Amino acid sequence: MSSLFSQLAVLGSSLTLIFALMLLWHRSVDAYTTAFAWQSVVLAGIVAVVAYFERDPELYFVAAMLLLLKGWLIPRLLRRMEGPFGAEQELQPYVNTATSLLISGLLVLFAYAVCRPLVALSHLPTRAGMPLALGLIFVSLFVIASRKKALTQVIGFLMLENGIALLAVLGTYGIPLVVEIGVFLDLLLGFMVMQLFVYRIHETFESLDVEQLGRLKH
Amino acid sequence: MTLMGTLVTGAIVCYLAGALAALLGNDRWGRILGAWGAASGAAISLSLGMVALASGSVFSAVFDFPSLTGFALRIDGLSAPFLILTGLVGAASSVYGAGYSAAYTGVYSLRKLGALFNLLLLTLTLQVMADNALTFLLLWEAMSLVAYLLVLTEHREPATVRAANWYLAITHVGFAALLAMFFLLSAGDLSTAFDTLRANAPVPTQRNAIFILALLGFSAKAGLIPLHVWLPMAHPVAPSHVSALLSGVVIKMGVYGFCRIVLDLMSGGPAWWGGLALALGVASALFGVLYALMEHDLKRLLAYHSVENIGIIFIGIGAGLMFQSYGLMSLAALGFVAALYHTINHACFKGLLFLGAGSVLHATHTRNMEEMGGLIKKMPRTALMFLIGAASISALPPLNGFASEWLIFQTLLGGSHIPEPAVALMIPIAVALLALSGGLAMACFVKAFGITFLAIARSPAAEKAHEAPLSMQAGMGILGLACIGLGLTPFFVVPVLGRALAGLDRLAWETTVFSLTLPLNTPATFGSMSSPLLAAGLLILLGLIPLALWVIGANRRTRVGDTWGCGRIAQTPRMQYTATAFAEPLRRVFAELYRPTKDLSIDFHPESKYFVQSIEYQSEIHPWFEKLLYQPLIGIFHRIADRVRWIQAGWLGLYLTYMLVGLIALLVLAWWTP
Amino acid sequence: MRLFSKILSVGIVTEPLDNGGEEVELARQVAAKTQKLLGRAVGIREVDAGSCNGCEIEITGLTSPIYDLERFGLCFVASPRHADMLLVTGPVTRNMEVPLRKTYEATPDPKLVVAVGDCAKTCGVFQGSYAVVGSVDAVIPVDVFVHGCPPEPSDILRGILAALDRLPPK
Amino acid sequence: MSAWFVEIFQVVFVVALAPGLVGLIRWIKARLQSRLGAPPGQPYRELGKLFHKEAVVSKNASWIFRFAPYAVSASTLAIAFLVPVLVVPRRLDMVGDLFVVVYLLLLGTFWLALAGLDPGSAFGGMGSSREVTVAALAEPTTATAIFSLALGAGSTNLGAIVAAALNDPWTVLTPGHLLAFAALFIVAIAETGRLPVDNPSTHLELTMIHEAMILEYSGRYLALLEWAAWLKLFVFLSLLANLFFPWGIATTLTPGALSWAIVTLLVKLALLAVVIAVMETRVAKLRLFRVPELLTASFVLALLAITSSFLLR
Repeated sequence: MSSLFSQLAVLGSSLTLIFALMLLWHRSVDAYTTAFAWQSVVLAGIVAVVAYFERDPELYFVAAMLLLLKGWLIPRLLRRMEGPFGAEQELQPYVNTATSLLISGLLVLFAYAVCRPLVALSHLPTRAGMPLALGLIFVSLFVIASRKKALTQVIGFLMLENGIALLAVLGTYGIPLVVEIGVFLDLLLGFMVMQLFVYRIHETFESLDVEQLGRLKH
Repeated sequence: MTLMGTLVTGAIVCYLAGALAALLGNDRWGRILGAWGAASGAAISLSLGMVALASGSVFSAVFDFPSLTGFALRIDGLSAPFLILTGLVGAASSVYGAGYSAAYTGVYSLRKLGALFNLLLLTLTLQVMADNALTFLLLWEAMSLVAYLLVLTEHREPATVRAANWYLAITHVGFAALLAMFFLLSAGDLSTAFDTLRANAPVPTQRNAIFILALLGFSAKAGLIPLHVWLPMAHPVAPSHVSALLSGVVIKMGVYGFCRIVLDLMSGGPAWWGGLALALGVASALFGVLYALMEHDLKRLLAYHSVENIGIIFIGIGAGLMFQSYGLMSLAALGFVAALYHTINHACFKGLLFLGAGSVLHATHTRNMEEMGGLIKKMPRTALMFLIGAASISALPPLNGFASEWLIFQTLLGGSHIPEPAVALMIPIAVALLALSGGLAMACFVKAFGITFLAIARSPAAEKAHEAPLSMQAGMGILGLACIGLGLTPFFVVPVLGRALAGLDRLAWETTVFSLTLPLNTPATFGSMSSPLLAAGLLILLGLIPLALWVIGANRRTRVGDTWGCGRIAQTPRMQYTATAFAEPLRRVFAELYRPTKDLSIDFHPESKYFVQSIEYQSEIHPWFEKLLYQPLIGIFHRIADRVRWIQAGWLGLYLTYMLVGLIALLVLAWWTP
Repeated sequence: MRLFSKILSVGIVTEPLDNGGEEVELARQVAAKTQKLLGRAVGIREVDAGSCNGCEIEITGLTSPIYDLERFGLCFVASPRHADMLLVTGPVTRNMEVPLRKTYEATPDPKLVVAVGDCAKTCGVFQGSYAVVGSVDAVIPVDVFVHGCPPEPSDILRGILAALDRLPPK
Repeated sequence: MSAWFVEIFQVVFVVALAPGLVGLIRWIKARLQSRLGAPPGQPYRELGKLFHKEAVVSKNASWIFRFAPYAVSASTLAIAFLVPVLVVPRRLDMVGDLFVVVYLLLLGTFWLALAGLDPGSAFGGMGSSREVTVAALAEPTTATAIFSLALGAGSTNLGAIVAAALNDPWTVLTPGHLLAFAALFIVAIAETGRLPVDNPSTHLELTMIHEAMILEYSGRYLALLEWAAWLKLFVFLSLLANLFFPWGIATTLTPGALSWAIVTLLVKLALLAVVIAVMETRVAKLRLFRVPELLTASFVLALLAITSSFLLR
């Protein structure tokens, strides 16, 4: 019973991580959006699994919120944002694809090493997924650091948020519902602000390449 | 006198007689007698090693003549494998050298070559017997100097001189490290017997210093990254039978020394020792093969592969040290056995490949692969031998390279038993990089064999190539047979090598008895492999397939036609894939590691830029980390040299004054210290 | 997903082949042994000996779902070494004479040659040009001619099958 | 005695069915392209035809060119002997483990690449160069995936790995297992020259990998090479099927268990054939220089597989 629980939790965490890795492999923002949407769906699934095994009805609500907001609404907004900018492609990232993949693999290894004492202390059946969640956070940060297009960075940020949520769910079975709702609102607001920024960047530079921001100095 | 004593004396006599004959004889007889001396000496070295392994007895002798005071020799289990590989490669390359060096007649001194060749074999044979620091260091220096002079054989080529100088510089950096190491180890008394040193363990901080110095000194000789730079320079310019000895045996002395000091005298250490050796080994394996891939000078390519294989050997040793520090003794034994096995194997196939490359050089007078091609039709036996060597070094079953690499893989798989997870997680990365270097080595040898021997000749020289003389074929044949034999008998070789290690008295092995059954079961019960059965199976299948074709009545007619080229009129060698083109995909894939320089210049027509007159494209690969590491060092030396130039005045009186001052200072020092 | 629903809704569109008009002409009798050997697996190498590419466009149609030559066990191959049949189009130009011969030589025996289009037989409008050597059978032996300028894909298919004696009954 | 008979039977079974599997994949692909397509038995007819045609050999080629088809098919057949297809435990397990299988594959690649260079054709050289590149870059993934499998089973012996998976059927669902499967699947695609790494039905020399090397071969040589390539695909797929989803494989030599093993194997292979056909319909061939990226991705998957197996051990 609890072994199935932990298997499912680890499986889900691995899947979320793989969706993050897809960001490094693909080049079109459309594929990024799809990856993010699926990642959020899996995340919602993990939350639902935790809710089922821990008999915590509040978490069902969180799962539904996740599904609605991140699995459907934000991807929809993202796709709509793509419209005015045309098909943006991440053609020349700072770090090339193969190296990025290797670096993220090493980041996950690092996450395992860092999490070692944490996992050893914990007794939760979900503990084995925690290194993967931390790895997801690292990989998302790496995406933000190594990619040039503003939209990629936005998605990287959203995945980072997913990673934090995953860590919270796996490590503490979720934070109180009020806080969770607050985070969701924050997220939505943050997304709006970023959307605004992306529009402004595009207006100013006719491109979403954040390298252009360097020109603001002059 | 015991059997081993007789053999030792016999070997020394043979080598000295060979050297003398080479010095005194004329070009023809000196060459042949010198080769005989070397070959018979090497055969005795080989049997010495075998006797030592078979009987398990220890030979030891201390010389007390006034001129040889403190000179001590001893043969034990660890010396034996190295004696065997010295004898094997030595015998093959001396037979080969008899024919090969004929080409030097009247161009370079054959006497010097023959005498030095004998001396090199002598120092190598004695090196592994050295039983105190003084003997070890003296022989070490003698071996380095003789090897230096041998590299200098073609001394009128500027590249040779440059390469020899690099070799001399790095080998002396290593020597300095070894000197310091032995001073620390023997607390100042260099003539202390190794047995005493084994008994007196130094304090831990000193041990660490000793380890670092030993690693530095021995890796300079072995050609481990980053001290490998001399290897691809010096090995290609030496005469080919000397290259075989340099790559096959001389660099193995680094491995021997490292094992002797770290395994035997200090009997292992903390885990980071093994980790460091492992990391350096992995780096050497990968970078060695990567640079080999980009190389189109056949002998340089082989030299870079020596860097790779030394890396693989150090992976085995490093993993063994790590396991030892965690108390996983049978895994540690497996690692050391695998490393020793690979050491012998590498000596055989690399010797063979260098001899093969020598035959090609002998026939075409070029080392540039882009000017070869089609040689398999002109020199079929050399091609077959080179093919055996290429398949062995690419670790293809059922040849010897595969047997030892398989063992190293199995050792590394045991890494999951290491209780420290952070360390254990490093092992899979080593496995992956080792596998990568294995795959790349295969790619590299498809290139080396395919471009050199297959298709159409790319230059008139290659068209006029001829088969090597019989003595050279015999030399290659010995090593070719050794490659096959060592590949088919791991079930025999592994226990024997295990016994060699069991001779090290302070290493407490749990399992040194390896099963003697036909399949090779590794002690940690990880996997099993049986190369004789595998070879038999492959041979049977090779016979069955034509039989099956005959049974189903397949059409056996063969018509010879042109190569298909989309109906073009004629084929020229320029239409073939070149070595550069062959390696191009990998160059692109690893562009971040190679960092090639690009230089593109286009000459436009003065009237319009749409008419191009000529396009020149140049792309070179310089090992950037060498630049990073060595450039500043060289700069510092230059600056120091500039500073102290005022000491030199070219006036004899001044130099005598320096000496006087130095003497007085020494005397004062001696007077002050009680 | 959209792709697969489309595939499902389209279904199989391959049209059955009937025994059509008089476009196919047997130039010589193919040995029964060859026909038996090549019967149901033929590799085809297309050689454009100098055509206007009209025939090529029709030949391209053979691989389409409508005509689908693979159902007869035919396929185009990348090298004459793998081929059993040469599909030659156009009048043979001077530049293509040697390559055509070389292709024929490079093809292992037994082999068939199907010449496609009027030009292959008569040189068409290029007849008498200084650049043209002649019809295909002036250079290599031809087994079947397929008439038409250009011939329909189904005629080409019938021509190929006629060489193999596998024409569908009338 | 009967154990040896089963060993032989297994190889005959594999060799006999290998062309059928390729025919099946081609047939499914044809159906997905709205075509009738050749019947699944077509590859057998092709082989029959090729065996009875003469062989044309380039005048520049040496014995390497003529020997390579035999070497390649012998090494592939040897793999067919080593891989557990129908039964575990096996008599031949001691002859070679998973590493031996991998290096036998490399042996085949080595000979094929040499044969590609031998006639001196530019196409052959191109094919060899690309083939060895892909083979070399697939090595780290393979080794790492083997490592993770060996961790679970405590052995690199194929029989032991399958037996371990049989004993504990739920390990199949562990992420380590699934990730290793994904990694090895990518390697299998790269090694057997399927889309998106190599297009098995291409006729454009510049995009070829495997096909470019055998462009010079004809007659019986070509038949042997084609058969060996199909055999490689069959063995790879049954290896994947049995290592990761060993359900149904016989553990005793009773006729009932054996026939059940055959049925389950055929079902598993048919499923994999459908997966491959659907995937080949869906994806386009990758640019040659994106292939290393794909292989890097597979390596990262294998690395993650190891880390999670370490953790769950």
